Amino acid sequence: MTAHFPILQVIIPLLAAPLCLFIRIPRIVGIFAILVSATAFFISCSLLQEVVTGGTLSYQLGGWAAPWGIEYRIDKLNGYLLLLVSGISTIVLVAAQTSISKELPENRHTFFYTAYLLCLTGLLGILATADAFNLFVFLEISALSSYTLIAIGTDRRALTASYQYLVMGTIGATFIIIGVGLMYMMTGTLNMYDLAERLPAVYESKTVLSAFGFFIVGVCLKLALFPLHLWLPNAYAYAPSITTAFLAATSTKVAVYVLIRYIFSIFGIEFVDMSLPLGDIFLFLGLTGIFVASVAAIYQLNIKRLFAYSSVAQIGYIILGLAIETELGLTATLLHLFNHALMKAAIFLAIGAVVYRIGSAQLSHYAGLGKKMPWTMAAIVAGGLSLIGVPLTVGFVSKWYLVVALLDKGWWPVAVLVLISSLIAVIYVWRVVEWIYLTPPRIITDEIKEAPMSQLIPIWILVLANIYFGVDTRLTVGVSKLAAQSLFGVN
Amino acid sequence: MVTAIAIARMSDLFAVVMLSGIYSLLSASLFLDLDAVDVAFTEASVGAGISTLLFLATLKLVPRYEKKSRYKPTLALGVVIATGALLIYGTLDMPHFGEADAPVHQHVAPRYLNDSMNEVGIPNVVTSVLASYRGYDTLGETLVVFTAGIGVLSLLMVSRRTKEKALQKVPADMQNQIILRVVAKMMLPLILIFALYVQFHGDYGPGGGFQAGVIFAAGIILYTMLFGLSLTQKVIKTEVVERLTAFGVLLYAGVGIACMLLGGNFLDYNVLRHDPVHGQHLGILLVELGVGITVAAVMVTLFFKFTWRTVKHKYNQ
Amino acid sequence: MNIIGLYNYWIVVVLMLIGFFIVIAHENLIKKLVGLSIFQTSVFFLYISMGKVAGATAPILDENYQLYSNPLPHVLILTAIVVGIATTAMGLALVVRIYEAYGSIEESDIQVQDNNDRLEDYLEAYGRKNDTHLFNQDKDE
Amino acid sequence: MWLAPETLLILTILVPLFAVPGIIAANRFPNRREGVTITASIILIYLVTTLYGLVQDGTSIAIKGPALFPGLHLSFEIEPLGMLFSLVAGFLWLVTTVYAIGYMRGHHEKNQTRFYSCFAIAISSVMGISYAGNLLTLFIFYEVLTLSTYPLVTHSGTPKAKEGGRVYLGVLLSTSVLFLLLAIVATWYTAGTVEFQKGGVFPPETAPIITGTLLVLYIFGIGKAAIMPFHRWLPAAMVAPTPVSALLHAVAVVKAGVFSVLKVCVYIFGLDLLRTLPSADFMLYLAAATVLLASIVAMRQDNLKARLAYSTVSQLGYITIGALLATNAGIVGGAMHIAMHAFGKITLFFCAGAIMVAAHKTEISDMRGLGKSMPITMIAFFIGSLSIIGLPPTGGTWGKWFIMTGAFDAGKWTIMIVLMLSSLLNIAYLLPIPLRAFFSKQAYGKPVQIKEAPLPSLLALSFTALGCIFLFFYTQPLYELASAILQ
Repeated sequence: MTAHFPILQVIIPLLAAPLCLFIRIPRIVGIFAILVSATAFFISCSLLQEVVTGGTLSYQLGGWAAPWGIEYRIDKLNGYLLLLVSGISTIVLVAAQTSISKELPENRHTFFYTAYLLCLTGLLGILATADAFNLFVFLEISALSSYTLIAIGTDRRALTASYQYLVMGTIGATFIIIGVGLMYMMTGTLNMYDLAERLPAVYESKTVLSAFGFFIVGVCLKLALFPLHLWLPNAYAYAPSITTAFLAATSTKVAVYVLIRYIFSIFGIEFVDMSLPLGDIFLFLGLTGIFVASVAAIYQLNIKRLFAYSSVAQIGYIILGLAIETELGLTATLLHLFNHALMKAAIFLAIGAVVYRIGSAQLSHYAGLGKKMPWTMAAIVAGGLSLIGVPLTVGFVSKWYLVVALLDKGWWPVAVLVLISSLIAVIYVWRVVEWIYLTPPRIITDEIKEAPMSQLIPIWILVLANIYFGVDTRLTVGVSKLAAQSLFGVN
Repeated sequence: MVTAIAIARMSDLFAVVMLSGIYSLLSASLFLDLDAVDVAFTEASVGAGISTLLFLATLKLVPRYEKKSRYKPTLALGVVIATGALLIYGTLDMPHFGEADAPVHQHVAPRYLNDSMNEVGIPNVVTSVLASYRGYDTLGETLVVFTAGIGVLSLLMVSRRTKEKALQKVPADMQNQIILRVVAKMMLPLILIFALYVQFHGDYGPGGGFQAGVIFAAGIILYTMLFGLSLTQKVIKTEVVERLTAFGVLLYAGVGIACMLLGGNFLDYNVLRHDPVHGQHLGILLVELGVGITVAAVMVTLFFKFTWRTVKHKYNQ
Repeated sequence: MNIIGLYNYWIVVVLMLIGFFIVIAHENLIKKLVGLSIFQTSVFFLYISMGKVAGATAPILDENYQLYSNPLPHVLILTAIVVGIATTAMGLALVVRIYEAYGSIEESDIQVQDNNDRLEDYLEAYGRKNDTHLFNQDKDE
Repeated sequence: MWLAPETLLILTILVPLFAVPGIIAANRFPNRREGVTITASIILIYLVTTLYGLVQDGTSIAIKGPALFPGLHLSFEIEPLGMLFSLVAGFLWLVTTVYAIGYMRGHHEKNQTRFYSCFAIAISSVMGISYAGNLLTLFIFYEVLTLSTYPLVTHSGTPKAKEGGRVYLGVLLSTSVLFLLLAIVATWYTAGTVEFQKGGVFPPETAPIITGTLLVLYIFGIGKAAIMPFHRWLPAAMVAPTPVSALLHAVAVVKAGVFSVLKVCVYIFGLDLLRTLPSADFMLYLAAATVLLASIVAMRQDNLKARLAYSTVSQLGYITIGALLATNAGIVGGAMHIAMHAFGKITLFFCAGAIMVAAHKTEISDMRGLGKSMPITMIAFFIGSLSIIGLPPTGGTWGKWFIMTGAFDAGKWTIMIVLMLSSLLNIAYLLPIPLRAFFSKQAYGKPVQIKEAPLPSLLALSFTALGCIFLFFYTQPLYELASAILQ
């Protein structure tokens, strides 16, 4: 059975999603979804272990050998991300059980879980596949289901947000298939590793360059790199909290994975170097993104929007690591992928718990909640500290690596800018802290209670993970390093 | 192309939608010209058929005319020109149109053309690639359809109470068109049979689960348009259709799982029977059926949902 | 270089640009979706064009023909068409709901309404209820 | 001894931390809650003294914790400077707790549980700072200290407290993240290690421009040392309740700052390297300027706590000067001044708090004639002032003496002049307060009545005042400890 793990990982949620429609009883569907996601998580654990000890796994779908059939290939990079996505998804689902009961009408619960599982399938499929077109198909599965997940709530602004996301996401996806098409045109293959072998022969071709251009733009739309981030803040702010937690922690991360995969595994870093000043572009966009989005975050009144802008800024850091184009930089990027997912999931789940209790994500309604919901608020603060990059949290670890990588490259002014930007994070996090702890409550709110255990436990698992991986970095740093090495080793 | 420009300029949305339907039909004929029969078939049924239908259903609910924009779309123009420049630049090194020695024809594809007869055993190479070599893509595609179904279902939900009240109230718009109704009654079985033909004949000619599903759905939609929702609902229960959407996907993935249980890889149909080619046949048959069921069910659901929305609005007024 | 050999692609490019332009320049939500589908369709042309072999026939094996067009792009595009219609359906459903919620399908109208919502939030946080706020805070101490 | 020295070390950090759940659990019962704090502090004193004994015996104690990054561990090591710092902080925690009981109850403060919990966390991180074996560990606890004291600064929750909290956090976090973290990462990158080593870590071939820049980054980065222009947080933090100002902003936090400066100078740069750096001179004069300017500003403050705060800024400058002089006497003086100033300044703050609780006065101009109603407090204030100024018979004499010797050794005449001038200014802004309290008439002609602060507070401030005198006569162990740094 273990031989089938690479595909089972994706197929289990895939099968489970339609099954939800047969079960139909929301409570049971919810528990079923948790089980499914947990199974995927355990599979990914064993996969990662196998990949780290044994090397890359390949699985031929339909029994057809690689360039003809579709191949799944698990290496250190996607093994690591599979673990992240399925893990976060499981934890978020646990919290979802109670959270969505307040945010969604009862009759949409089944659809919510179905769409959620579809989205999970899509994300895992993107990660596992070694076929450029198959990647597009799963990208669309995850995209369509996230449009649903966003629009399924009751806030009307979620509808426009979802529509905006749909248009921009589809443009992104279309750009990606244009890129894939042009590459296919020049090489005749769709398998990523076959492409990697055949592309060097046509490196000089303008078509390949233009394919690469389309690809980068398309993926950057998906991963909300500044200035292509316009869809993100609204989508995150007005979607149901669980959706926000899940998407913020996983979907942009997966898009970054796609970018890394294409740059390093398919086109190869030499091609990138000789064709486009991509490093400089990423450096510029990453930095501008960090600053513009961080400053925008300061002025937000909706706490979800605030942290959504912060997500855009964090993507800037991730891209910055890529811009460095060294092994250390890539390690920093991969680390931050993981770490940022942990922080954002914790923060958005905690916000979800507040929305569950007070039904609002307006910052002003958070006044004085520090007393009423101490554990939830402590979680938001812990996540915020992690965002700032305070020591003993994962944020510190990522920032440390990023700065070391920047110094290693000799870009010390950029390192200074990165540190300055974390001060802006201090400002927006501290605005939240002041509302929570230092502003007296507006309304007499005796009935507001601490969040239910079913939400507090997942939240605190994530918070503790934030701290644990901030101290014991063997897993995260170890795997990121291995993955970065293998990506640079290939080329 | 002229059509496309016209679309860009028009502000009557109804006309725009109609034109885009025409555009799709034109595209389909172009595809045909380019030897892509399956694609042409699909584009005709989807682009010109279902998609136009959905647009029209939406137009029934929203205003028909576009407001004139106050902004000069300079930025948009810039972005578009930049994209265009990149594309044109990209085309410069492309292999020329129709050339037989382009890389696409040298690698991967030849195997499909040369060996698929032995390996899969059906003449329509498109089908064998679709359902077998790249069967997993098609599973993904079915899942996309299913996802869209779920999305629309959750977005356009109508409560049972509204439905019941509306059912009594709303007759079909074309209650009085007797000729049409009679013709349609006669057509319906033909359409459905044609759908089944397309479904199972995909191995040999153009067609397959997807096209069949669309045609099947079209039949039902036609029926609904003429005889009203209430009658259709008596024949086809919404709940059943919704479950069928899921069933198609399950069937497809189930075939894959069965292959795994029989010792092959996921979707490796060879193991389904003793003889690999027979196994392939069976596998393709089943998965195409899965695709067909999901597609038909989703299309019908989509149509129902959009129509219900209309009904709901009428009822509310 | 023989430019003529590329004409088909150039038509594709022009179509693509028209579609793309409609998507980003127009404010009507439905028209955007129409644009999107034109944009996607033009990509289908790109794929199908590259699969064409001059003088070949459709890839349905038959003893009478030797030369077939490349089937792989056809397969890919079949999938892409489906994805396209799925997206369109989803988009239309959203448009219907947006119209119900806002009473308009023009982007600018919707934006105005959203901005009003945000203004409300702002007033609630800082204005009107004057019990606590961040401005003029030093006076009371 | 039945516990391994390493365990003891860990326990010193953990004991205050373990007290936190106890404090929270006893939320409803103030007596029990404060009992927990006091018990913890007594245990802590026991632990640090035991450790002191061990260090005296020559045991070397070091722990390597989990690796945060490959090759970079959380590590702890006890060396004399850290020992000295932890002894001071450990002792004063107990004293302050006793004082706080009187103050907080007398002042009817809210959220006392939060207060005691954060206090305990702060002490824990101070212990972490003093025993840190490398820069990374130091940095971690440094930031924890900043964050755990933030709720203490904003304790009252008033807009003014919020404002103060913003400045506090803003300055401390931005300097530490911007300069200190950058400097640490750069050190890690250039030297390959951030472990504290005798004689410094930089390989001899490191370019002076790099080390010079790093020094500037370190000195500015350690915002807690309050070198101008990064001193603003200290006066801003004075909105906190007085026990906080007393322990944290006279002892723990600021001392953590100058302690870090000393550590960086001695164990990262090494005195030999430091002497050769031109930027060291620059920073030295900046510190001197801080000393003078802060003294002048202090003179103009009417609010007692604000005056004391600026006085602290100025005194911290002394220690930084001691460190940057890079002479033996300078380092010894700096180290000793950490302890001496701690006792002196905490006494003054205790007195300020006592006056606030008992007489509800915060402005110096209102305190005339107060000596008649609060004689003990005012006598203690007098002793504390003497110690800060550096006059016998108080401990403060020694610290200043050694720093002066250090300046003399280094041949820096300007520095000596600055130090002397500043001592004169000290006299001018501190001594008048107790003198006027005793010798001028009361502002309002009310009948004189003895009305001292609550007993626990009174005990505490008498204890520290006596400590100042005690340290004058019993300096030997302290001196030994300080000079052991250089061996």
